[in-house]
Amino acid sequence: MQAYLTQLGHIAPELVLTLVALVVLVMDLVWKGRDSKRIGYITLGGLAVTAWVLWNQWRTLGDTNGALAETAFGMVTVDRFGTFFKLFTVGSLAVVTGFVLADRRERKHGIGEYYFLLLGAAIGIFFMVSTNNLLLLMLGLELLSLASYSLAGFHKGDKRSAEAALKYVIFGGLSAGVMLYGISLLYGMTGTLDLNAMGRGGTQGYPVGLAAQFLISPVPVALAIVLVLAGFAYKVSVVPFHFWTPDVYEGAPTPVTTFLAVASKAAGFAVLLRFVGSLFLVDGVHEAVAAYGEKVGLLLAVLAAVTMTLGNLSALRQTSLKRMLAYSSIAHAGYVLMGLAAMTPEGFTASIFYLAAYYFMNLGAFGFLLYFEGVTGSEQVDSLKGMGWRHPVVAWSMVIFLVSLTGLPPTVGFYGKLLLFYEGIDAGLGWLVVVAALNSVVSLFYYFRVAKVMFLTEPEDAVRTTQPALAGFLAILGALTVVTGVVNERLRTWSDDGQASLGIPQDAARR
Amino acid sequence: MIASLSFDPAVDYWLLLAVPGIPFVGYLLQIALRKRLPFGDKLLTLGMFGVMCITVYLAFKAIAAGHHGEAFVQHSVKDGIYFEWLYSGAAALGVDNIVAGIYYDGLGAAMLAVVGIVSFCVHLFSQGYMHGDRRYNIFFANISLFTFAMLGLVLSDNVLFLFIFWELMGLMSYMLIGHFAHDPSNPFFFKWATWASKKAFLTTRVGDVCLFVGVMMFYREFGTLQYTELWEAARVTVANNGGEFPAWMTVAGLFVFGGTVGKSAQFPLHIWLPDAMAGPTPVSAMIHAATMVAAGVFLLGRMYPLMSPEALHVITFIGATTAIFAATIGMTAYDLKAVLAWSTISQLGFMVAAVGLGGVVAGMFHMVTHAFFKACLFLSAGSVIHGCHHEQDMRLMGGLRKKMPITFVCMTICTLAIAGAPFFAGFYSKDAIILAGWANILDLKTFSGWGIYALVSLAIAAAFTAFYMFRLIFMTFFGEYRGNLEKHMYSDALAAEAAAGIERPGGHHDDDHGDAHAEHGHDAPHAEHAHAAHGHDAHAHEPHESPWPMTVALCILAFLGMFGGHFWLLDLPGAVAFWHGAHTWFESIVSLDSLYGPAVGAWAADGISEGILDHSSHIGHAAHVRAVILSLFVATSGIVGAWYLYVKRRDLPAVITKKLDFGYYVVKNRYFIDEAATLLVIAPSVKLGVFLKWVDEKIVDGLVLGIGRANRFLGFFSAWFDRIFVDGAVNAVGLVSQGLGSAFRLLQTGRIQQYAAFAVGGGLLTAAWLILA
Amino acid sequence: MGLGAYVAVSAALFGLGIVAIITRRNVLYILMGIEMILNAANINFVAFNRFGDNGLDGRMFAIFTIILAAAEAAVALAIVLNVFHLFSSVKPSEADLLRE
Amino acid sequence: MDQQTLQRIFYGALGLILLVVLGGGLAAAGWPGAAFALFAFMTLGGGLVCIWERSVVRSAFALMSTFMGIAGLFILLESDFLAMAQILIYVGGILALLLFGVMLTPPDMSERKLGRVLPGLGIVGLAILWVGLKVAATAKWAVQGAPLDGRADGPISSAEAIGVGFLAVDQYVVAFELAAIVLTVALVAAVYIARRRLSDVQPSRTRAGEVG
Repeated sequence: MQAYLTQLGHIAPELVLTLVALVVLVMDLVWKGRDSKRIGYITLGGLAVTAWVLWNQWRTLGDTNGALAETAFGMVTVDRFGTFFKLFTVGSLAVVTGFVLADRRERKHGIGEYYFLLLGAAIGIFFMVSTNNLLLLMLGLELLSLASYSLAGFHKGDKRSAEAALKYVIFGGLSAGVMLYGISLLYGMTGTLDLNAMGRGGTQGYPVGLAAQFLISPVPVALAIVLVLAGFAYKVSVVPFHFWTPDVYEGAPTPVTTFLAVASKAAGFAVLLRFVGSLFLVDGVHEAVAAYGEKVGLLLAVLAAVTMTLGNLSALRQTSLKRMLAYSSIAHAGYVLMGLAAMTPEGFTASIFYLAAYYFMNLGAFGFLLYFEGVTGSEQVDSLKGMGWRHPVVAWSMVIFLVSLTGLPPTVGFYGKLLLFYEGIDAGLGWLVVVAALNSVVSLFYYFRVAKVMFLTEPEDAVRTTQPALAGFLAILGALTVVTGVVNERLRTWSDDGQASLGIPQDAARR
Repeated sequence: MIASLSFDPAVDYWLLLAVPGIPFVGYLLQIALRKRLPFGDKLLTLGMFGVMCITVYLAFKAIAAGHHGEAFVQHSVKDGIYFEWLYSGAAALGVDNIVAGIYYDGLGAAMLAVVGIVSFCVHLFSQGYMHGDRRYNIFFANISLFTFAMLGLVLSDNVLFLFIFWELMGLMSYMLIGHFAHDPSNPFFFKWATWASKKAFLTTRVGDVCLFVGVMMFYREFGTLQYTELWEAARVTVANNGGEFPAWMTVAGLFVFGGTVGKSAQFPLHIWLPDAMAGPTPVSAMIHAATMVAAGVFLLGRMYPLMSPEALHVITFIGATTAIFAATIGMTAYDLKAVLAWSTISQLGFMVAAVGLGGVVAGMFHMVTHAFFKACLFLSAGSVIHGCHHEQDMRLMGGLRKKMPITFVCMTICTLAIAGAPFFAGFYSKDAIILAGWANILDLKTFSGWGIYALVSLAIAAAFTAFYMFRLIFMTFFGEYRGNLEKHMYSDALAAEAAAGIERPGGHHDDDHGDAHAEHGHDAPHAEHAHAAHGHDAHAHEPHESPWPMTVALCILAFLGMFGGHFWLLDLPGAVAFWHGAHTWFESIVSLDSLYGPAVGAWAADGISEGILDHSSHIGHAAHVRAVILSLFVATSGIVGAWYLYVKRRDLPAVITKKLDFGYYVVKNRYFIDEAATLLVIAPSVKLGVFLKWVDEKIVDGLVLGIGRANRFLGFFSAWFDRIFVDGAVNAVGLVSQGLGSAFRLLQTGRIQQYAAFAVGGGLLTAAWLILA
Repeated sequence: MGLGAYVAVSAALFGLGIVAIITRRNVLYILMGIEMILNAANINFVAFNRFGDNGLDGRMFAIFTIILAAAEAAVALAIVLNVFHLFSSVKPSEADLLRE
Repeated sequence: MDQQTLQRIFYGALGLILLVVLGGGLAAAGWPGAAFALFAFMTLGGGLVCIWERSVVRSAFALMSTFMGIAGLFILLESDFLAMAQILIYVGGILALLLFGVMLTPPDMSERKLGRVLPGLGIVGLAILWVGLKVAATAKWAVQGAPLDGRADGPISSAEAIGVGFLAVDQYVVAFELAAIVLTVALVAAVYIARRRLSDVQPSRTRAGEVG
């Protein structure tokens, strides 16, 4: 019993979040959907409690080198890596909740379901980022996906929203199936669902699992890896599994788009990092498997290059700000993938740090979008004409976000990119860094078109309304973007702690 | 109770971080929102009040600790807030990360308090003084950013960041001097400000380049830029070199001193400072008297252990020369602000010379007290100028004692302070400098001819200071008001000057008086034009006291000018000892030990005559008594001289001027140093520029053209190459990115099944690659 | 029958599922294709579990896959119905407001 | 070739294949082999028909054949509980759901067939075949080498083991609970999106007090 309680304690954040979701659902039923704000505040409160539990977990994990030796309930890996991304998720979900509260176009009924689905998606993320077991990972991923599909189509009277949901569910279903098939192949080759066990080569020099497969041929492994990676790549919109991204981002309600672009994407990267790290890089991995990891790293590097190039070049011609941000998020997936492709612990840290940086700047950019949807009712870049002078706080905050997204100092985006570039060079991916640098230059054009439209054109019509709370929040995010660009010691340490708990040995740098 | 005020890193570092943070945020707000920020000026002033409170609070902590015998040790990056700069890059370069952090010690505490107080007073003062200015908001934004830079400079713990903030200050100085360059309603200021701002920027840049070279030399040899590590490295280097400074350190030290020469307006780069008076008076008070120009001295204080004896001799010479030479010019100036500008240069010379003589604590102390009384003097001058409707010429003032009583009292207090009257702030600091000089001479170890030269120069300069400052007071506040008189003792001279085409800065700034007189030039007699210009405003030509924000600011600074030298309110035993000047509040928190740490402090003290360090020693006591007597003597002689010439026998100055004909002419024209600079530096530079342009046009272009012709002559290959490859490459980049963008757009058909097909195809390709690879 | 036969059946079903998704125009076929792929994976799991004799992992995974398939089918059909109501069509190619 | 002929050829070929595989299975491994051949044929043939047919209803029923065939394969793989679950959930639940969907949407007879299906089928099929062959030729599955009918203790009922596995502390209890959450979320989402109200059709005119 005591052991059972202890194990429950290890998954306390998940439990708390589930409880919050149920409370939201029940309270919505009790209040018959009449009070949308109150539900929002309950959600925020619940998230705060969850964050507190998570923070405690983060601190206590410090006593055990960042990770518990035993998995909870045989499946849940409790480590700082997972906790980092859970905190990240809670943070972004809190912001998204705020966005929902601030969204002028949000209808009032069905809001209980809205929050419930958001929280459900978060529960999915919680489980998927903290397990090495492919079964639990799959379940968490599907939970996130199912909630996301329905959230994308949440405005069910809206054609675009419905279309977005349709596209998302089809593409998501395909990817999930493909990934499941890949998992089944991995299971067939290794006889286990535990990622950490797959790469281990067995004792007494008698290879088992993947290592045994490598003795004969790497082809089945290649197929399985590609199939599984396809599932993750779809989640983080890496080319060629990105096609749904612009359409779904554009059609979905803006808070949902924010959630997809920040929390969902980070969760996808979390599982991707864990998958690649646990399979190829962790301590005790068989040398044949580790050697194959380099090949996978090269594949990831190529995908990263293609992804960032495609994302940036496609973004160049977009007239819709929302769609432009969608392509920009594809491009950023490419950047993050760069750290992963380095296949070094430092590269992983850089990726995690960049995701944290991405949190600030992308939440800000989407908040800006939401703000101007409320003001102008349009997502077009042209509708921002002269808004810089009408809404200076928001516009200047946006300029900061754009600067950060481009990767210019003194913002956190610059620092994140600096780390990624450095680790890329360190890992021998100089060509990729060159591609990334060129891409940053390209991205300058479309990011600064927004600033140009805001500040260098004359406003067309009168200001309608403002949302001071949202504006203030964006200003805070903007300030954070700059502050973390300069003082990011702590954030870096956290990223590194998260990475360290994956158990990748420091000499994993092989190139 | 006071004893409990000890430094608490957990809290006080955040306070320290807030100190530069507040003006920076204020700057951002003001620049982003401009006129939309309601009560922007008030907000910024309020923020600056907060800064002042924090800095003063922290300084009091330091003083209280010092008075209770606790050593106020350095608080450095090791236990404070810092961040690593070049986190990744430095490792690649094979050097240590540059850790930028906060360095807070006694000197920092004092300096912060000075900047905080002066900034607040200037902000407050500007609300009255700059009222109605066209670029009022920009002015506040700029001055806030300047404050941020100055505070950052004081707090930074390494030379690189000091340099960054140093440059930022230079930029803000440029913008603030040129404040009126955007105001075409005043032709004189319009021209003068444009020119003066450029001159200041370019002149100080010479010094800045020197500083950067010096810093880089130290970085190259020592591999660090942290003060603490630099000092230790210097100590070790010298110890390993048998107690002698290596030659390169002298060179590097002189390069660093070059920065001081530029920033603190030392001879011969002082030429920018008098012209910087083209800026608004609050700017002059803050930047060109109290803070920025003091940064050069502050730099010397920070870099003192790196200076070899040879370098110190040069520093002494430059400082002493500047002190006396600027003082002579100050005696001849008639422009109110010009007198103060020359006085500033002269006082900065005192400080620099003090550092050179080994009296680094004395120099720093004088920097602090000078900041108070000079800021007050400038602001009082601003108040006078404001009251006299932007008249700056002392010859058109007089008798303002009755009309502007508060200004008069404040200015007199601070004049007494700068003149070195006993019990006023300046007395203690100037006395300490004289003492440094005297002890330097008396001690065999440090004795050199420079010491004698410096002592004599400084003593004379001190007398001159007292003279010209009281000349200013007597001309401005005593006698009768000459602004309204058609005929008075200076009217002939003024008319002659006007006839000679000499423009004066005063009387032209007229935001609220119309610009009628701007058209009819400057040849009309002043009195007439004053009437013509201001005639429509019945009370405008009568001088009046300034509004309360200005006078409050004056009073705060005057109070500090009076008591800033010695806070005996704080600690009674200190009051008893004040005759010895030994336990000023400053010396209780700043000593060589606390400045540079025990090891380096002891080493630095080794090269300094013991008299400076220990007042109870034989040399110290003897030197001290003589120093006090000397200071009293020079102060009294200066004041009495001024009284005699400008109150008692007001006809004498003209006679003396006539007698000294040529000498006066030279001094009046600032020793022709500007002209010399023009002749020796600027004109050759321009000639060189012209020559290079000629080279560029005739030879380089010719060469290029020749090659081009040759190419054409050889055939069309070059053109073809150019067209296809060079233009082609440029166009191709655009085309490829556009083209690829279009191609990618084609993929995005909006049809989910095609997406699925693409994805499956892509997945198959990926798998194939991984399988085949 | 050996393991290979089961895996072959599973692979073929996987291929059929992909083909269904890509080629058929009615969105319901796409859902059916997805079900086929999930089922193909299930065959694999059970077969590997049976022949590998290593605990219950594969079979359990199969059960959870069935659960996931049910959940996904429910959500997907709800979305399809919604799209049908708005676009009066079940052809995904006709819902292409969002493009480029 | 007209539609009719194509249909005949297709189903005729299917029938032939059925006979061949049944015979092959019988010859290769006796009755278990024949059973495998039958179930495999149900599975793949159902899938083929599902793709081939242009009526959604027929396709749905063909898919039922696939699911039933898979259930049969599960029985052959000694997972009787899974087979039951397959039939109950897939055939009884998912397929019924699909059929609902089919009935709620109008029949679409304009479907192009061969020209659209065959090239895709060919390319994707060939590619998958290639990959599959490479994999089949080189795969080293983690098997213990026990043949189907060589097992001493015969078929086991997996129901009990699965039931224990669901609830044992160190096995699948977390996954089980998570599956519950997944189903809850799916239910809420599906109900929300499928539920239709006046206000959904006319979003601008939400009537006060209308809740549900």
